[in-house]
Amino acid sequence: MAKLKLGMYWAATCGGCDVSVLDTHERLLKIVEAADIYFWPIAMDFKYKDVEAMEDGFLDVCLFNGAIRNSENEHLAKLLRKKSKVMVAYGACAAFGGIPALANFTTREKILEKAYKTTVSTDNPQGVYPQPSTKMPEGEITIPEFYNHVYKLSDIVPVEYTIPGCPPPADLLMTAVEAIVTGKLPPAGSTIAGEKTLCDECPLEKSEKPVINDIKRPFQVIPDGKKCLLEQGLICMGPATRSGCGAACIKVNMPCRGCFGPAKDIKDQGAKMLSALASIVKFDDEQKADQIINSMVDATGTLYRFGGANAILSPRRTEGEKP
Amino acid sequence: MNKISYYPGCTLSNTAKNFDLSARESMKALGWELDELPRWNCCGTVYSLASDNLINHVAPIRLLVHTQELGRDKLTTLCSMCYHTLKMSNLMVQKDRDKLEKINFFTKDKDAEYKGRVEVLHLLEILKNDIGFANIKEKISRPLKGLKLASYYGCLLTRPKAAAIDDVEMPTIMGDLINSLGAQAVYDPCLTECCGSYHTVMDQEVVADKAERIISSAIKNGAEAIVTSCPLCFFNLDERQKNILEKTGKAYDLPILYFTQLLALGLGLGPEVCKFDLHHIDPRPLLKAKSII
Amino acid sequence: MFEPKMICFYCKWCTYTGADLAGTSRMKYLPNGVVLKSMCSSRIDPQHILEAFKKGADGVLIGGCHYGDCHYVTGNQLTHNRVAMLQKILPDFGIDPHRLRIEWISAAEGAKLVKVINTFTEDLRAMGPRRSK
Amino acid sequence: MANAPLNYTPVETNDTLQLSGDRIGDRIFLKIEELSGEKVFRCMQCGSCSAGCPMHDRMDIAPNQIWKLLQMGEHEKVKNSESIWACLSCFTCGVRCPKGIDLAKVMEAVRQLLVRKRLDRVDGNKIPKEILEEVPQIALISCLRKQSG
Amino acid sequence: MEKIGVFVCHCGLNIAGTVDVKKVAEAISGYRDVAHAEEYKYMCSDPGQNLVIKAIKEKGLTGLVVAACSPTLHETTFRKAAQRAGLNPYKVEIANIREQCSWVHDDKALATSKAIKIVRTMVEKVRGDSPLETIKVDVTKKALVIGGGISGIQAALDIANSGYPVILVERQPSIGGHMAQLSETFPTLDCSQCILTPKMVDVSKHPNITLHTYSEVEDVSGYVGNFKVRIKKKAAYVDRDKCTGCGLCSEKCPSKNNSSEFERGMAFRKAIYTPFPQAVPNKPVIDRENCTYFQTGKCGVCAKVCTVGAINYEQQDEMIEEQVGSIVIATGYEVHPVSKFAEYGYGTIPDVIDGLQFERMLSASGPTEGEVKRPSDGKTPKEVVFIQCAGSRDPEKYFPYCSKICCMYTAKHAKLYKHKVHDGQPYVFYIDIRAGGKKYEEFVQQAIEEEKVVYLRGKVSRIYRDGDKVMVCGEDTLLGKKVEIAADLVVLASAITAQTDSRELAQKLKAAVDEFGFFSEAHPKLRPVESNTGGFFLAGAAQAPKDIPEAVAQASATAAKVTALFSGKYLEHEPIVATVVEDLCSGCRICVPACPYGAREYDKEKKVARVNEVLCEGCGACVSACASGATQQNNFSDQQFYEMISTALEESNV
Repeated sequence: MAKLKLGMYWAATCGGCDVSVLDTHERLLKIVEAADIYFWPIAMDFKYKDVEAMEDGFLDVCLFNGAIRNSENEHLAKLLRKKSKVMVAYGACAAFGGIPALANFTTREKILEKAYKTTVSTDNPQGVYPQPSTKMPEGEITIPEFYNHVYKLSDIVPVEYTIPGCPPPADLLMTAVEAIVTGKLPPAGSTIAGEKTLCDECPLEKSEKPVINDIKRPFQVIPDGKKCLLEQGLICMGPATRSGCGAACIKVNMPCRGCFGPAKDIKDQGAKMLSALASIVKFDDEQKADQIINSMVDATGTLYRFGGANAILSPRRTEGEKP
Repeated sequence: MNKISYYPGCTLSNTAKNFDLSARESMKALGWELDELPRWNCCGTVYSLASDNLINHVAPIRLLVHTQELGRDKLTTLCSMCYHTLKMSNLMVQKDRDKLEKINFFTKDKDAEYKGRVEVLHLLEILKNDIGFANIKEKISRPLKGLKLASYYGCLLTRPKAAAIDDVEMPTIMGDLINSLGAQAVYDPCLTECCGSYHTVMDQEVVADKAERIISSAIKNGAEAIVTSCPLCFFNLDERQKNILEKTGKAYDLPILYFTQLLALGLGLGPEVCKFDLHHIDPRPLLKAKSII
Repeated sequence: MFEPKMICFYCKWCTYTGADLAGTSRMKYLPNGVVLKSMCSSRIDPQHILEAFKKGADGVLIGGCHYGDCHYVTGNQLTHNRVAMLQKILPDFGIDPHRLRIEWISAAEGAKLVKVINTFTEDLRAMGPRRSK
Repeated sequence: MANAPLNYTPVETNDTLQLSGDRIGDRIFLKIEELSGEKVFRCMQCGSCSAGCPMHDRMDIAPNQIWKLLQMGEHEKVKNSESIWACLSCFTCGVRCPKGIDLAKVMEAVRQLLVRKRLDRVDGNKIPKEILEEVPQIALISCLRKQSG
Repeated sequence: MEKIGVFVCHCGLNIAGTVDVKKVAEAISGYRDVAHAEEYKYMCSDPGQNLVIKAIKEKGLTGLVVAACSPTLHETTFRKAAQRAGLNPYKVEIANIREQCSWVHDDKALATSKAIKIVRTMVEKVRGDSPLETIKVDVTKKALVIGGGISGIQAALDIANSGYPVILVERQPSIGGHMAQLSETFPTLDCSQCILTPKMVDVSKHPNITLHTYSEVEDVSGYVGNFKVRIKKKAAYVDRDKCTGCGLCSEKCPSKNNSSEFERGMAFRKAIYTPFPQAVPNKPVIDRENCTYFQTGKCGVCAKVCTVGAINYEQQDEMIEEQVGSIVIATGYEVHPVSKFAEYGYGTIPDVIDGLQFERMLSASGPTEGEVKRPSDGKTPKEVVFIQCAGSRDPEKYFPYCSKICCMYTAKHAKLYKHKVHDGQPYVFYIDIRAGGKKYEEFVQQAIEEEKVVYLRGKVSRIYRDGDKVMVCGEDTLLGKKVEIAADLVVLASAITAQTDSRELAQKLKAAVDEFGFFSEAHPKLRPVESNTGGFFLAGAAQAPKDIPEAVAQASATAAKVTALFSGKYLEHEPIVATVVEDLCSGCRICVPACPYGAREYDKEKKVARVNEVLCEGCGACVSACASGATQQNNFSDQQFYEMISTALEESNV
């Protein structure tokens, strides 16, 4: 069998996904054995023209990580889509928008203002913002345009598979590679992870009837290591998050933040978690319930930490503001 | 010495000096100073019931502003009418921020804005809750032994429910105080009947009627004097005995006392703080008969 | 005039029956809402509400039984919690939380239902169309 | 027309109330509700306000009848009554009302309708000197506050 | 592919007057999956139903939408019709275009376009509906009756007489309830004890009735047809099998100053006692709190005098477990105590009593042996004032509702008082007289005409003690005059309230109570004796204030319901329940607290949450709570909601 032709690209992301490939340790050799890497900017020197030069559908698989944040991201997504037979949204950012998509709850103006004007370390007396194109003596130079909205990969191009996680655990990557190599691919559109939600893998003990009496933030409690974190008042996204990570965070006493995205039949991870949470908030007393609900700090950011580009509603600042 | 802001009101500074002085002196004996507001105005005497008459609430609210300016959060008063007006106006603006804003608009030229955090208390409430009747009992040097007294609350100390200092139908606060002074409180079913109030200006006859009913009921239940907390009740029950005599020929001669006068006597203060000369029915013979003075 | 589109989720036992009562009493109200019935208001998933907004609803009304009077004992309390939480996060999605309203309307309160629908419609008219749909 | 001579003095006869939907819940009614903040139709005519009223004997219209007349649109009768002036705002009716409505507020509202048109009950200038000297200040002020504009 | 038929009803002009039904039918006929659309004048009529049946058969329809009146009226009608034509009844939905469209809108164009939207959403719902079968459940043919007052007695006897075993639980030492305390009953004035006692004896002798007195229901689990009940039999310290009921122990017991509950505090009883002479069972219990032996360890007189050795100080509470198929709640009422009335002296005036105390006074077996004597000094009262609506019809301070029976029993009290004290004068203060019942109005009129009872229309403002008299300050609103009566005795017709602990019982049973603690019926008109929760039936004043005939009638009605439940081989349960896809469930258990019926359980073996279909009432709370999508509700799935929402918001091109 011919060796697979593999491409990897990073868009708006932290780079962790690329690093996660290295987490396979010696199993990396197995990947290299099965596949030739034709494009991987973080590791090897390629130019865009190298990609442009490929025939359409040249790559067998493209692992695309990172969200679509600017015009360059979009351009590359479309380009790689054309050049790849199978497009994989690799990691939470490509899959659901991820951390970059938290920006969707604010505006481009506010982000630029913060980054270029109001941070303590900023020194920008003229208040200059980066411009997509600038005239210089040498001619006009352009940089990618910063979008007002962060998109997940599938908003821009069709995607065959999703490997979620921030970053995806090495095991999942290996599962995917094996599936590709052996040709035992699940139907297109599948997510390569667990079917159930995280509670299935979670080692902590739950009571028969979970109830929350108050909501706490992780720094406020030292979890006892045995009891369900949700019942200890920490917002653990476990019930609304797809399994497959082996409860990695929980095992180090951190509540799940939801980087594996929603379960199979769920449209909106945040809304579902909200509903679940509201169902176990002590609810026989209206006032007390409201108190608990109101004590939640940054509800949206917590519930949509990774799903900012994957919610039913497209996040848009306050009503009336321009998108 | 504990200090509490005190609003005497117009009548206590004039015709009811006996009430005012006995209160100040007794409180002093209990280790409390009634600290008169440095600036004060008439409270308006009645709480305006019409929903749009906001201007009438300016006067009482201004008093609360003065209290607030002193950095105090409690204001006490003795006269039932003042108490009621201040208490009700205060409750109204605490409940309705919109109205508070409008009233502040009136007052803010000269005074600060009222924040709504002052509590209006009747002196009886302070005696009961802050000092405690048991503590008062301990400080009594001259128990008022053998004195049978009917408490008379009138309308405004217990009605409406929001302003009530005690149970609406069966208040006992004054009776409890009387008992702790060593006197004997007798039950009088007329304890919250109205005395006729300001009708005393236009219609002395009706007030005499009401007063007679209250006085005769007290006597029937064995009272030797009636204790009250309101200068108008006091006047109607005391002074109008003259009219009862004119009208019916009956001389009840039942002394009417302020609860603070009794407190003063119990605490061993001299009768001079009680200014018994301001009474129409002189209580001194009764008090002498019981060897209290 | 701007005619807002509303989705009205009614529970079968109280609000739906209250709406029937408004009908049998021939009370009139504005026709902007389409009613979707569920057994209990607690069946209304926050996802349904978001979906309604996504598909262009200008307002979503949830009608349930009064507190303590729920046909399913505690269902409406759950609904209250979910709606309260959802209202907290709606502004982050560019939706005025007043576009989501929860009302307890009993089977006997046809008149209340009429009032709620009319005032809600009026309020939505005043708010105008949603900027981002 | 000739009438047979009677050997007793006839009492004043009662007039029939001609009710009209125009007056029931009319502008004046609404004004009274607004000023008092009370819902007049909440009254169910149990009569407990009258039963406890200390000034009942000075009233030409019993307290519960005031509610009834207002419900029937007969505001004029209420305005012309002695009762509204007799009411002392002692709040006995209010604390015992099973429906929690306060007649004292309604009485005040009707008084306000009148005194705002300068139809004062008491003229402060005409109070005799000996009374002015005799009564406590609070009696005078409250009297004027309640009975004049 | 689905083939859906849509049938639009004119309902005469009720719908067709405002909605253009032709246009609705036309507009829907091209809609996705709609295979048939027609309109007809009266769809619910026989010819209308035949149209439906015909279309199902001829066109092989797989689903049905009837656009007509509210589903509460004819959903069942059309589901049955569909069933007759071989279509699963759960594939039938009603589009409510009458109550929620034609009747509430005026504008024909708007109403028509809204009707089309409504019909479309229902087509979407039917597309997603699954054919369902009702759930069948076995029935334990044994009933539990809680409460041994007249309602409980009647219900128990009726069920037992139908041949089913009954367990009757009563928390007092004897059955009989409040009716046993009454003297004579309106409007016939027959003696309460005389008509009640035979029934009490019947209960004790009935082979199908197991009687547990001095017992309380501790816990109920399970569901309609199969309840598991735990009953606590409180220790009576008397072996009831040995005891012969001779009464010697009570006679000799030295502790005698214990206030008698049965006499409502107007007499004393011993520490070992039967509440009243006709008690069933007529065997005593020891009141531990007041027993010298239990308090000091000395005495033991009862044990010494008992000839059969029935006294057992070591007796313990006993737990009994029973399986029953249905439960009758007949826990009765309480009377709002005199001590709660501020304006009536907070119970400090001894000659102010409540109606039940007056009943005891009138009763020949009561503390005064039927003579009217006032509590303060035992004198015969000459002026007696009865105050109706004491606490009732008073939303501000007490209870907003009418206690219903006071008008009648007060008239009876006044009448009986006159029978006993010929020269006495009764007065009755009332707000309205509510005597709607057979021979009731006549009874009240008789009291006025024949006994010269003075009825005063008005509420008493205040009463107070004045020497040895009780001053009553009232108003006669008909005269517009204040009324004062110096009474010797005042009887308050105190509000009838729910049992003070009815909420706790309701929680144990998982049945609903209203804001006042009365048990809620499933439907105020059409299901007045059923509780919302399956298998519970309500008898007597536990549901609302009731007089004896009403209580008995309702008790018999519950018996009919219980026997109907027992008559079939199975129970049928609505299949609109929650379901779980076990492959998707992670066992997070968030659904468990969301369920008010305990129908969601965690399966420890499989590590998934399950639905107990029989307990599930189909509210869907757990479905919304389930964040994994493993739980759905039959015919109310998320997918159906999404489709309906989109359809409802589509711009309709009409």
